[in-house]
Amino acid sequence: MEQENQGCPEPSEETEVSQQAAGDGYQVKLEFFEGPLDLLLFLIRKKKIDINDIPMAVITRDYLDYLEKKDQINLDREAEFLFIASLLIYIKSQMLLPREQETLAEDDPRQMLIDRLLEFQKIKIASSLLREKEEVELQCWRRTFRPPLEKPDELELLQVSLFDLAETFFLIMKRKERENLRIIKGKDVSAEEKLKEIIDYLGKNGSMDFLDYFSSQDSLEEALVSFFCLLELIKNHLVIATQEELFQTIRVWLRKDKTPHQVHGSSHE
Amino acid sequence: MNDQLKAILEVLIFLSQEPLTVDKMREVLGEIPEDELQAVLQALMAEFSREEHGIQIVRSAGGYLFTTKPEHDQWIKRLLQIEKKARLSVAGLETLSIIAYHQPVTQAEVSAIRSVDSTYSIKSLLQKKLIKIVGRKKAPGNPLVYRTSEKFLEYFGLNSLDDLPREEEIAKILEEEKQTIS
Amino acid sequence: MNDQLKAILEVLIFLSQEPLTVDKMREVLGEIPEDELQAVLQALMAEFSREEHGIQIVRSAGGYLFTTKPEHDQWIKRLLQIEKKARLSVAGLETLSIIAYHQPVTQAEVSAIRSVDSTYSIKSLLQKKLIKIVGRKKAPGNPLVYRTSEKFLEYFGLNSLDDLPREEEIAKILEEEKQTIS
Repeated sequence: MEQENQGCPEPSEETEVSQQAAGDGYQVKLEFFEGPLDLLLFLIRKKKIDINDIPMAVITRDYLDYLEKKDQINLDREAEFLFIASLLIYIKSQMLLPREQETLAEDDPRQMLIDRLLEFQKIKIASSLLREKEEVELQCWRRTFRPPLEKPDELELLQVSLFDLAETFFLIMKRKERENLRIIKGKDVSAEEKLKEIIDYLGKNGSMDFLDYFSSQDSLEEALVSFFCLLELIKNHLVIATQEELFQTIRVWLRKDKTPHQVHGSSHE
Repeated sequence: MNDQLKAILEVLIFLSQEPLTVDKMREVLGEIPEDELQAVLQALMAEFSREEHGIQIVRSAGGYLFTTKPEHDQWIKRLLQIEKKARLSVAGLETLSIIAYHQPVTQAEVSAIRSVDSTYSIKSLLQKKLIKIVGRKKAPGNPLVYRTSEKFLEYFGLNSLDDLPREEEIAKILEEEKQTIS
Repeated sequence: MNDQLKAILEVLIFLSQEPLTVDKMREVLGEIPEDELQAVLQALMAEFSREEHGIQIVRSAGGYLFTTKPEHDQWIKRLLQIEKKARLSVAGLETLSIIAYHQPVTQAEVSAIRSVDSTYSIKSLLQKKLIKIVGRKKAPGNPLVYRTSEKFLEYFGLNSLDDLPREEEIAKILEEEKQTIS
């Protein structure tokens, strides 16, 4: 078996390392708390506390400390962090109130919080298990095209969902609105300039989100020209464009093995 | 025979949209003796030319490519026919969305909204039974009026037309577009 | 073994744009005894699982599908000159897990479980077609209700929702985590 390997060079170490770094990416990101429950679970784990018996005073204090530091929380989520802070304080105060009887388990003011944390913890684990599956699946590639068939026009048909239906309608209405308001601009856009602009952009940035690019164009004409340029580039095998489904972002890469001056070359190689 | 190389070439030919040239294989795999590469390619082609395989590797335009064997054409046609029934064209989807949200509606009204003559799309939706004719409008020419059908609800898994996402709901989902990077 | 049937199934699976279900095979081929069809499918999968093949037939979302084997990923990236494929964000994956385990579910319910507004994540999952709208809940405001889609199953290589990691599996990991802490 080992001898049989000779024909196939192993990938360079560099590739291996960069793949690993990519694989660990999401774990690093976990240090940054997306939401308040992430932070709470982190504190509970750090203090080695039993989730079913949370010392409210300690946890509330720790939680508020983190909120004051803020550098590790997602600031877009500040309101949500504050909401849970107020919930913690409320539970703490409930527990301080003198009671006539010994608290029964089901009366524990912490129960609601505990249930939420347990549920959330399950979701976190389910997420990480799905992440592992995603990892494997991303390495299994499928064909997104068919071999040459007799009637290629049949390829353009889509399988559509309710969301597509609603989105399509919404986009038509938007288009309609824009048509009515359209100001005719004098600017002439040449396909040649546009081609160059797209290739230059790809050369500099590696890839582009075509829908973003498309919608950033000044006029409808310019947008259309850029779209036809993209089709031209794909036809000439100068770029790779992927779009999983209709309306999803079209991601465009420059093919590194081709050079721009082939644009006007024949498409038959 | 080098099984691993054979497996890798199979993968590369499988995923390449254009016929995969020997130069391209070299570029991906690094230096491999010419005769070894040729031997493995021959073996791969021989393997798929066996009768128990329905797909084959052919040489075309200076490269290698997977195609289907011609003797299975009738089955391929049937598969495509069946897939076609379950799918819509972009024009069909546009037309259907307008009928769904504006019903009852005439062909002229649909065409006006799309800025494109929609006669053909409507015909095709009628054939797929996703829409139906429900009468005529009291207007010049008495044009036919269309509505979505029972099959439309079934196709999209809806209980009733009230379950269609409302415009403002879709707007809410779509308009937050460029706000955050998730 | 029925070689001709094997060849035809190979072609159909190869051509199908989505995982090909047994029902669809039947629709194309006409009546075939269940056990014969199953036997041929098994033989076909076994054939491509051999090491000399770089492509395989997997069961996905209730159907059969050709994919490349994971061990050849590095060569494919070199062929297509793609650095890496995009993965779901943490927020997206969390939201998707909640929808997977709690479906059918509303946006408000998802947000409550995460304690984080999930509108954007849901939007992004809808656009990726990993989830779908399946109607409305009979509750104040009649909110839209979501489920995971076929594509969700395909994306994670699941044959059906029964293949989702089970409660016991999750509980076991929780238990292990607890022990490493204390």
